[in-house]
Amino acid sequence: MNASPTQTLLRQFQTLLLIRSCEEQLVELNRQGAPDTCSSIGQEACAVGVIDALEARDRILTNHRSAAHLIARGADPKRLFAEVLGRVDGYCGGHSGTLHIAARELGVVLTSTIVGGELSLAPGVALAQKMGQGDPGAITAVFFGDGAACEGIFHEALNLAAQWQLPLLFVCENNQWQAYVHRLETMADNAITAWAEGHGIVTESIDGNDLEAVHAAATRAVAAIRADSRPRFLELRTYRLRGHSGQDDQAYVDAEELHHWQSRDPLRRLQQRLTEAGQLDPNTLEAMTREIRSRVEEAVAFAHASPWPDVAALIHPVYA
Amino acid sequence: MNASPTQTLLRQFQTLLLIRSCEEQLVELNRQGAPDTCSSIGQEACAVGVIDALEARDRILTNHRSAAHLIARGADPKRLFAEVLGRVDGYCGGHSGTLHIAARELGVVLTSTIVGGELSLAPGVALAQKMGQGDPGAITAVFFGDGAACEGIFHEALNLAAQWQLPLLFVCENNQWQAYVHRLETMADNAITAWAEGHGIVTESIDGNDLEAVHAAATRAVAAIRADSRPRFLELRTYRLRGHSGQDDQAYVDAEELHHWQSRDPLRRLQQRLTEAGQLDPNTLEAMTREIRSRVEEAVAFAHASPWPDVAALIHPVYA
Amino acid sequence: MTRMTTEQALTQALHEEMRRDARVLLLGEGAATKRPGLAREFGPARVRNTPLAEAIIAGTAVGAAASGLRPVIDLLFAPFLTYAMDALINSAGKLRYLSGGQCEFPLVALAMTGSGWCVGGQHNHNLEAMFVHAPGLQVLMPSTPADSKGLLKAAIRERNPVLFFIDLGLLHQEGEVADDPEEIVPIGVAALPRQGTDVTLVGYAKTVPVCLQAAAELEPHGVSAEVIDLRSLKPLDTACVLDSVARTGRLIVVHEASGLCGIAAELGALAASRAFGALRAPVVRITGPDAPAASSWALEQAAVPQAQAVVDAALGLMAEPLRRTPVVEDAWRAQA
Amino acid sequence: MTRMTTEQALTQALHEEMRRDARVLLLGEGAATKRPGLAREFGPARVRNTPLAEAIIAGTAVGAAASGLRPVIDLLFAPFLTYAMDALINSAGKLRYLSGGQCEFPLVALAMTGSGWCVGGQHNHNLEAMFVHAPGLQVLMPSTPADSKGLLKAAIRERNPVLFFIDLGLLHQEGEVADDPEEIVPIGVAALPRQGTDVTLVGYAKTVPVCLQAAAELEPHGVSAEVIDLRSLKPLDTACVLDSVARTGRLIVVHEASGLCGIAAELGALAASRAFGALRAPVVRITGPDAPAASSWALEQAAVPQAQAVVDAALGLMAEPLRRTPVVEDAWRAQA
Ligand SMILES: Cc1ncc(C[n+]2csc(CCOP(=O)(O)OP(=O)(O)O)c2C)c(N)n1
Ligand SMILES: Cc1ncc(C[n+]2csc(CCOP(=O)(O)OP(=O)(O)O)c2C)c(N)n1
Ligand SMILES: [Mg+2]
Ligand SMILES: [Mg+2]
Repeated sequence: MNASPTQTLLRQFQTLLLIRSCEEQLVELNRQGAPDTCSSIGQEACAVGVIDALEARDRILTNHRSAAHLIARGADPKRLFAEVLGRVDGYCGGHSGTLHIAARELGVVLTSTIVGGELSLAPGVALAQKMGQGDPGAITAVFFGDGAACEGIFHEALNLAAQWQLPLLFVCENNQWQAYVHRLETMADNAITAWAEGHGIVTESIDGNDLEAVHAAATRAVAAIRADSRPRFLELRTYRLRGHSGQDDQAYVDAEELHHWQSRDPLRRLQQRLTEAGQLDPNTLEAMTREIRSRVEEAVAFAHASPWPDVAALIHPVYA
Repeated sequence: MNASPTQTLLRQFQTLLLIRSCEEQLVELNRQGAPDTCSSIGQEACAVGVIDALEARDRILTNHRSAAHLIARGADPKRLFAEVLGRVDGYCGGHSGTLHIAARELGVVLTSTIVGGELSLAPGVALAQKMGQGDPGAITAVFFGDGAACEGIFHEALNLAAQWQLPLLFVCENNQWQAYVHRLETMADNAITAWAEGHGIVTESIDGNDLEAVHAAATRAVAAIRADSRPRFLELRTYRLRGHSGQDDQAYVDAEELHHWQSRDPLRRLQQRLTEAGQLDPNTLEAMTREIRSRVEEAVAFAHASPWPDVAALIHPVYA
Repeated sequence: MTRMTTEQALTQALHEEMRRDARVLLLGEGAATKRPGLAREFGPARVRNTPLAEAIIAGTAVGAAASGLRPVIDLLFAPFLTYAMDALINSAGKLRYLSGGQCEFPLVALAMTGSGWCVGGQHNHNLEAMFVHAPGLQVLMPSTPADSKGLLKAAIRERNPVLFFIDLGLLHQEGEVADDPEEIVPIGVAALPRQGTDVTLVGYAKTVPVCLQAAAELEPHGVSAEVIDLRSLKPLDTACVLDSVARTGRLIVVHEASGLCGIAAELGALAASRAFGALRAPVVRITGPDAPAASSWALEQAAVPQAQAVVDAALGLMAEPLRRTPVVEDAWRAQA
Repeated sequence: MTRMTTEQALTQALHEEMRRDARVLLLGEGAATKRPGLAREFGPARVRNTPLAEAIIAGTAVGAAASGLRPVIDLLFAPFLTYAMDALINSAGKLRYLSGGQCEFPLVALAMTGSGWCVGGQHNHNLEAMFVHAPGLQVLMPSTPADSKGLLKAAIRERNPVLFFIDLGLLHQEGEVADDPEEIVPIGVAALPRQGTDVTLVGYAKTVPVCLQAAAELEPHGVSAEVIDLRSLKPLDTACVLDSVARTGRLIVVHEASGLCGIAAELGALAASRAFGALRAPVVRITGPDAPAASSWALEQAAVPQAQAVVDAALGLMAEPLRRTPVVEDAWRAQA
């Protein structure tokens, strides 16, 4: 399946739209009483740019802010929504809810909502690959935030990956916020890459709101890892355009900073780029939007219709 | 009390000798059945060089390999030995044994034998100083090993100290070993300072077997911390000339490496330096050695004579 | 008395104690952002946002506490305590003893726990028993706004490390709270919100209202239930429980945490040991399942002990011929 | 059968299982240095020295276990587990359930625990009950070389995460060990090293010999004691304990860990609940004190339950008029 660059970009744009639309819907569902979610509105280009640089054989770990990663990897919004709503048709049968969704069928193998948990698990997944489990040449990508980089486990994971030469791509979505704390209250400005480089790991710091730049950097990093089985590190500079979760009103956010980043919304940027290049006309856009809207509505209906888990699921499946 | 440089150096040499002698005695006691100890034979210049750069108002944290730090700070070998032997006259009434000896009267305020534990506690001690507890202008020094630098808490402690501008001196005694693992199996060669520098902390890497160099660097660092209340970092390159603890036969140690470092023994180096400069003659040395020997013998006798703690101490003092 | 939520009562306690004692400071991820009133009144040195790093937050509190400050740390959700275990268990709990009493650790660690928000097992895990099992700590877990305020104030004045668990299911419930800033609730003393003669129902945090409801429902059945609110899990008010069991002869312990080696196990064994002669029926534990907490609302609800299970158990104990085993043990089984 | 120490039996188990299954690997601080035989036979990819970082050792094991490997990690001393709690409790114990069963975690975490080396409370802390309380884990703690080998082999073959505690006080004790590499000891089944009719003595690890000695000393008093070696703390062989108590009517549980919310609490409550009708005397717990372990040999010894305390308690239970409270509760008090 050889897609042209334009086709690829249009498909990626569509995925960005789908993610945005799903996340907005999840926020709306939360307003109506569904469980809270951590949306990655504003960060969609990170998810799509990196995940599109991976192959089916590769493995992914993510965290509390996973919807974008899951959808970028092809997750079905129906099952995603059902999971958020705690229903049996969710990816995890309603056990996870929004915070720890894994979908092994998509290669999203482990998700931890303990900040840094994903970093603790990722080297082991990559070690298994290196030791012959899974498909040959496969690598692991782990998504985490700038906040996670403050946890000690970040240091331990980097060191192990570097020392053991693990095929592991660290993807730090630096969205400037760690829940209710601005990251500059917790670290020096260029700290994240400095920390990774202290482990001798090759890093790149990329504009995370530029899908093409992210995709190019991720493609380079993935190729490099496959070539020498050593970890690489991507810092994706982006911004959490909404609150930390559901109904957070962002009262504590500097309006100017927010405004600055709103003007750099990755969706609008790609849309403009495609429009200016004559690759996206209003009709196509409208058709896309309509289709996505109907997928999202379908997902909501599906999730609401999906049954609650049976109470027997209270103690299953704890053990294998 | 203005000591001349020579007097100071002679006193420091004497302290090195006392530490060495105490530690050798502790190894011998262990051979006879007393509890195991982690000696810092070969690392004495680190302890003396740094601690002599501190003042009485400053605070110290240390770890499982604490005897040198305690003695350098003026600990009484009698009470030290009593503690190792688990007797009531020990610094901690026999509760600690060798692994967690604190001596607040000496400013050695907290000792953890959980590797990295000392690093977790040190920023709080420095924070209290910064917030007006204790004597004005006081700083905290925390001693830890190259192994501790692999623990995640190292990263967290550095980051907090840097961000909160804590008056904290990190002293990493890089003795090349982490119990039974050579440090180069766990980290890149220059990793430790690179990690600290990643936090924007000014570091120096010093020959830890050169007492004068250590003392000079520590003096610089302490002055700098007092001046701007920001952390500093010293890596002291040294070597654990004996096994990790008591009866470890070092079978796993590379003989050439060991030999190389034996030839750089900090005691012999300082002795040679003093002798060559005409500041130490054989008679003085012999008198010193004799005096130290008798202090150590006295300590052994004292410790053996000290009573075992009463069984009531089993649950006291757990709570204040 | 003023009517307020638990959340407000806790904030008020912090305000009052920080006013009272300049050594008290508050640290946590978003501590300053989330309590702007405190940040405004006491400034950035005493109300600090921290980096996202629980181990150093806790370690720093321990070090600061040993050095003359009185830190309160907000560790958010109880499962995040797993990152802070060394500082809390190995340092705060042990170093006073191991140093022969050279230091003390007046610190308070706050953590939210329990069901109510459908957040699943990595946010919802009642692990208070682990800290009860560990030496050298104190563990509090109140059920009312008044006790939340009074106990937090007591904890901040304590000379020993305190783990303070906040049941998030109760966070927004209202109650009358004392206004007098000198009124505290002593640590180690259980409350007896209802007296009775036939059966002792012991709960803490969200199972206290459950026990009270069960007691009310038992009344028409002619069963007089006494309800004990432990409030303080360590030190545990064993005298209060033993005294009650001596009078009622029947003990049902109810908590949301899982049963194995939990507080109900402790009290069950205590009764079997120290009140054996008084026991007229088997001890019953009604606890959460031995499983992670599911996020799904349906499962989260099912995991919480309900009054009906307590009522059934109590009726079973009353009806049962002396010394037979009870029918109901696990809340979720009873409800299944 | 071959005579060997627990240490040797464990190493043999590792050898056999690594030979049997190429997915088994051993990680730890000095794992390769300290087990050169394994390192030689299986090479550096499968026997790995790690950086000094327990959290990533445990996390890596969890990630690797979810990805087709079967890691065994050596975390040295039990208190160091406090650094590995997130990986063990929040990941290994919960993520199978939270993912709706998408993964499993066949891993074994080894840790030494208990008194015997005068190392003090930051090396000597019996915290196995914390992992029993946590969901999704299995917890083993054998008392003999044979069980050490057989249970470690079973643990390595398990599909679920296992915490394997090694009582360092027993490390160099010898016993007969099965040669057949296919012989395992099943997880979840207690051993009954001595049968009796009057009183059930339950122990694990170093208190099993204590119970056996007490049983022998009780014989001349005309008291027939049954001894249960739990071996497996989770799953706990409750059937074995209940069956025994149903026959003897008396239960004494002995362990070195502190009592509050420990295994003895669990079994005491279990008996008071499920064997109440059979109990002829109060349940007795003889445990270590609720305090950190002191290093001093004198105190370390005093903290360990001794046979004499068990004997006294058993005689007390026999003599005591039915349903009265016992005299002896804490080993160290009995010995004080
Ligand atoms: C160990 C731990 N501490 C705190 C939290 C609460 N929490 C959830 S997300 C979050 C912020 C994480 O920041 P970052 O890593 O930058 O990721 P982001 O949310 O910005 O995507 C916090 C503090 C948690 N889930 N786990
Ligand atoms: C958390 C923890 N892990 C492991 C140990 C066991 N241990 C004690 S000292 C030591 C080596 C420490 O190496 P380093 O930090 O370099 O200090 P050194 O012993 O070389 O002085 C180890 C692994 C421990 N005490 N604590
Ligand atoms: Mg962030
Ligand atoms: Mg070292």
